[in-house]
Amino acid sequence: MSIPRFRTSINDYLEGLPEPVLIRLYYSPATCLAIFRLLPAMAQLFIMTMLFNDKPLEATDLNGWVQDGSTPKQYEALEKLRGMHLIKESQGTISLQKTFRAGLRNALTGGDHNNSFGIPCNTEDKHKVDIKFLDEHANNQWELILHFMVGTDTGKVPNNGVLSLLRHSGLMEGSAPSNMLITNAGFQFLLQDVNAQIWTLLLQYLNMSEDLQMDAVEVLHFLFMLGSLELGQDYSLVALSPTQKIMLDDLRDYGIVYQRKSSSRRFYPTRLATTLTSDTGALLTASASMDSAISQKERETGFVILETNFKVYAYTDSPLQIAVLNLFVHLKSRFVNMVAGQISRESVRKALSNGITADQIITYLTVHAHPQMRKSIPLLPPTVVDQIRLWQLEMERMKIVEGYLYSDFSSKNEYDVIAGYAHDLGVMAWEKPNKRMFFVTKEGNQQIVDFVRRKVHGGA
Amino acid sequence: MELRSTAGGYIWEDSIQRSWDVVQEDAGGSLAGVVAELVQAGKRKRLHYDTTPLQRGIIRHLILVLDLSMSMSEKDLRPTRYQLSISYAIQFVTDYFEQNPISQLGIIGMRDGLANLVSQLGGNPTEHIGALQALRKQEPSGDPSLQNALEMARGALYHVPSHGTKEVVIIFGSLLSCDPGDIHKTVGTLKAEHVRVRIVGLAAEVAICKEICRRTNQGDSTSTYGVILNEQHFRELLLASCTPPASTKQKSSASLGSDLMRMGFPSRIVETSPSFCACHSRLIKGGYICPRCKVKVCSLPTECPACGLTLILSTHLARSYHHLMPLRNWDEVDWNDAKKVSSCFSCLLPFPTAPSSVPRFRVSVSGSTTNVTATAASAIATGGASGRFRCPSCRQLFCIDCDLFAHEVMHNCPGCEAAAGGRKLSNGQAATEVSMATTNAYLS
Amino acid sequence: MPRAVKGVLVECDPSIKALIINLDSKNHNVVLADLDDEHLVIEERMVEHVKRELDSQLAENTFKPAELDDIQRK
Amino acid sequence: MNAVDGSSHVPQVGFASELEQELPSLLVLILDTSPLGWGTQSPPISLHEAVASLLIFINSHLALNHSNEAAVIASHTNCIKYLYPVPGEDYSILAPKSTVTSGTESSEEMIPNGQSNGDNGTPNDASMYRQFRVVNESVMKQLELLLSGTSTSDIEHNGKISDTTLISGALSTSLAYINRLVGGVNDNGPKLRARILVVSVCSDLASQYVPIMNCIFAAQKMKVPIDICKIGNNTVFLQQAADTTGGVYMHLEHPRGMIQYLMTAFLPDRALRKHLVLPTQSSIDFRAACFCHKRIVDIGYVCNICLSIYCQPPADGSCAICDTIFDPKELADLLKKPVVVTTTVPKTKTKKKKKKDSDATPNFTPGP
Repeated sequence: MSIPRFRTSINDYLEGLPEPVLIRLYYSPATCLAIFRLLPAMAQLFIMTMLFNDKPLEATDLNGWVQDGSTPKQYEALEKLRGMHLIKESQGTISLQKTFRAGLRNALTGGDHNNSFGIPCNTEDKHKVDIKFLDEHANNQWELILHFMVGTDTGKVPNNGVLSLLRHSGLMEGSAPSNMLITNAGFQFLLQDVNAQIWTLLLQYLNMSEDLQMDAVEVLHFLFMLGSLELGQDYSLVALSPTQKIMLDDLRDYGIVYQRKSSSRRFYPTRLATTLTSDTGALLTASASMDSAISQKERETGFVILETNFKVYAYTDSPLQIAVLNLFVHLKSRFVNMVAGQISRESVRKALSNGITADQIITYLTVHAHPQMRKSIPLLPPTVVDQIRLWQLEMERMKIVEGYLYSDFSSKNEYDVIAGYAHDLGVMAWEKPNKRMFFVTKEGNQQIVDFVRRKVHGGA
Repeated sequence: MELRSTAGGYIWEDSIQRSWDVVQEDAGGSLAGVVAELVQAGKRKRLHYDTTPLQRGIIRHLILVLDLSMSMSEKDLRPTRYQLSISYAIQFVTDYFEQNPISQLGIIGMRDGLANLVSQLGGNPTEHIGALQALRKQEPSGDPSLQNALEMARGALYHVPSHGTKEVVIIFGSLLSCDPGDIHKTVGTLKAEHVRVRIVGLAAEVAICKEICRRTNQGDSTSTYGVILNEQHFRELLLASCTPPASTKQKSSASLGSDLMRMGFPSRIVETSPSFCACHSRLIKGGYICPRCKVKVCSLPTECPACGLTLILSTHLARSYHHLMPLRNWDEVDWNDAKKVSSCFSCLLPFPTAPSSVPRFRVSVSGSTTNVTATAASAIATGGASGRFRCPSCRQLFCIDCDLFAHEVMHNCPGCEAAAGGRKLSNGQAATEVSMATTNAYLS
Repeated sequence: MPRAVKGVLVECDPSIKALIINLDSKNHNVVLADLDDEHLVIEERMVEHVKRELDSQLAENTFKPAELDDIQRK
Repeated sequence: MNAVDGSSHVPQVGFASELEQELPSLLVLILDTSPLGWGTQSPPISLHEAVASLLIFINSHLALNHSNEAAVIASHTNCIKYLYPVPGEDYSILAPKSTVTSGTESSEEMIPNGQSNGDNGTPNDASMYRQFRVVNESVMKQLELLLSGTSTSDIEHNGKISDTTLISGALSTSLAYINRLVGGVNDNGPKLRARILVVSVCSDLASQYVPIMNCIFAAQKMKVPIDICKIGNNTVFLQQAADTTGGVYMHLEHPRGMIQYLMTAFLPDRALRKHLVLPTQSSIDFRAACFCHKRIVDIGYVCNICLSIYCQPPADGSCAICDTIFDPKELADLLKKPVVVTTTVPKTKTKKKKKKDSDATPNFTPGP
């Protein structure tokens, strides 16, 4: 789950950046590498083909290389590359953006002298910390934030930086720590796994950094660098820019890096940092994230019993868990160690309208099922699962696609050519050949318009 | 079934052995080591291959007979005997053709006292699997008739040339057979025609089954008739029939069993426009051309639909070579020799480190189905399994998974292949000669 | 020369479509093109309005056992 | 407010994400390091140049996905050697600078952990991604050990330089490695997709036919494609390997441009290959050669015991390889031809001898 979501968000962010900013980003090989990893496989391949080829690539060669049925993928890949300003196109040839090309080459061959992969400290740390300590540190810091969000009384309040970030990102509302309340977006945030949560926060951080006059390029460089560091190694602050040093303070609050004290000349990335650009080896898997974020003990066992009559019994006293359950369960009674409630159409609809999907609910119930439930196969009563899905379907009575309706074609031939092109691009949303009308998505419209111009005007 | 215990009396006369008495904790008070060794012993059990390079009937003709009678609706196997048997039969077909690419298979079902042809004797696994899938939708009914099924199988195998083996494998879930005549006569004719019958019983041992197997396999009924203990055992018994049988009638002078087969090695063609294949009348691009009658077929191995020539690729022949040159079994290594090497030669898996002082107790499983506890008590020895296995020719150490993989899937010893001496050592001498000759031929 | 019209394609079942047509019948400012039984193109700025209206209309037509339950208890 | 709208959950038209592509892949690179292949035959690319290209290729493979893995095995003339990973070393956790944890035999070979800003231009720590650095350093280091550890006696065989390279051993080992990493260990289905790339400079070795075939079938069963990057002469065995397992066989016409070949043809993984038009082999010779005269035959006679192939039924009625005596009646059937008066071949000849001079034996081979 985490990766697609994170990809979309970070990709969207990157694509929204203007070209000069992007090109500045590409000066760092570490960033080039991280961005490269975010691309779809086909786009990666195109880049690799062009990377060590001095001549620009003929666009027609590319067409011959991709299987006929896979043109949409090719289109998607090229579109992505264009969006990130990674390729330059001229007269039917495609070449790689120079800075990026040099950056990625350096990343692969190790010919980089920008120290973009971090400088390890070469002196021994007197207060050396081990990986276990780092994991604990990361966990504690992150937990503190989550606990604060659901209002668990831990006696500690996160730093102001964290608070303003939470407020800024719309996860919580309220002006002072005492009256801050979690929002719907916040609840959705809680349902994500840790990696996705971190990226959600970091993206918000990026947005906020612009307001704070911080250079987005510097911030991104630092984030991507963090992703390429080694766990357990200490790194020197020497190569960091002033902006990045400021960032370090904030990241320390999130538990992404560890610094013994703010004046220390070295920092340790935690597992939260080193797994930023990866999808495996994360501290906590997506499924177990919630449990372990709250308590190590509960990670092993589930606590939710779901009956065929839609009744839910949850053996927990954790406010966070109860709050999460409350998202989609109509809770009725609470005991010392247990809450009971009922899944109803209204409760599920409420959750769905908050943007939580039926699958999320089902996954949550599956993951947290009480050991007693695990004896039965299938784990969850099918009636309930089906019904939750049906409720979601019921909510989705229509699908909408933004785009353009094409009509009034002068001839069957003209229609066929243009509709065929739209098909090849994979942007066709609806068509009716006998009425000579079709509908294309917003994203594909520009291509179609260009094509029509070329065809109609070029031909005429 | 062996009913005698080691003490000489019947098993039920022995004093009770409790499984929990023999399981020992290791030095740390944990059972993990013992459990791990049990798992390993289980894996190891399947490894006792006969590695003498026997002459084997590589060209096989086998009829699989399925019991489709009422007794198959029993639910002692999950989901039912019927469904499970079909699942395993499908697996059998896949494995059979994987191991015997130039062999033939047919399927017969027994229901309502009759024998029904499920699929014709043929070399195309997809056809058989399709026929078996179609069976899934039917229900078992009536009584089985062994005689009818055997007669039908005999008829199907009647025209088989003498160089091929004739085999029947029966999955039998009932305890009775509803026969129209004297089954002993049928067994007699089967024996005369060198048809070998193997039976997998799902319920209990039946005298007539034992008799059939004994008489058609030169008096050997222990390795050919088995009654299953559980699902896993069922699978093992059935899949054991995938290995080609050793030819037994070989040494009888100018034997009937061996001769030359005429075979075609077709060339592959690449076409720009599709054309019809002779075997399925489908429009396809490319295919293979029969060298004798120039007809196009779409897949190999097959028999040319026009002239009847067996068409194969040289790679198909190569697929059967490992039966002729089996890989030697590897020896278990005890702790005394084990310390020098710390990881598996081929997959780099770190070996368990030697126990510091107290040798761990070891549970070994011998024989196929002996219960673990009986042997465990006697096997508490000082040696102990070190998780290492040594190839006797190259002296390299391997882990259990590589052992299994090398013997069951790959049929190569990575260590021997990685030594300049090569293959000669790892397999029998006779086999080497074959391999040399073969390879020389391919290189010329 | 083909003509392109900006809009939002709505895919829905005929009943929902009927509701949308009904909405349109008041001011004729919603539907741009009625494509077939399950497809419509509507004005982009009216999308939210249509959704809101549909939601309320659908809510009216739903049987609510949960509420019933609560009422009975009271 | 979005209640009636399902489009947020539905993938956008034409932009359907394919999750299956997310499965990381394992690349096992088999490098033929035979001195004869690289040295005497003098291909237009040196081993070091090739290794440099290959390292970049491995880095690119690792760059595609964070979880991609790689292994490198050298197929040498007298042994095979893992260049990466090296047994007994733990790459997952950074070894502390001074303390070497592993007490194994290989500990003295421990890589000096990137601190060597070294003679062969090992890049310094900050300039290279950790995963790349670990692999590259290991490969360079181990390769050097391997080459420096090879003495003349190792590569000489009967006075001339051996042309052996243990491809079959390297293939067997890599399959065992793949078997461990892909299967067995994790029960939740495969977590990796594996493939093998062989960089080969030597020609086929007759003695390895059977083991290589066994490897091919094992790979086919495990759905592991074997790609072949061939420098120098073509090899039939490896062609068949690529064809049977669905891999790419490519003979480098301009080995100096190796990196481009690697990046274009060998980098895409299985999921992506579906969408690409990759180089195919137009013709592979599947026909068999008979054992008796080494003729290429399209209709042959096969011994049903040892599967040896003859272009015509052996004259003495027995198999030259396994000594099986064939059924005379059946033989006669096969031999039904217009009868030509022949002198019977004396049956006293020993099998071995007969095999050797069978070419010379004046059987009833019709003259031209």
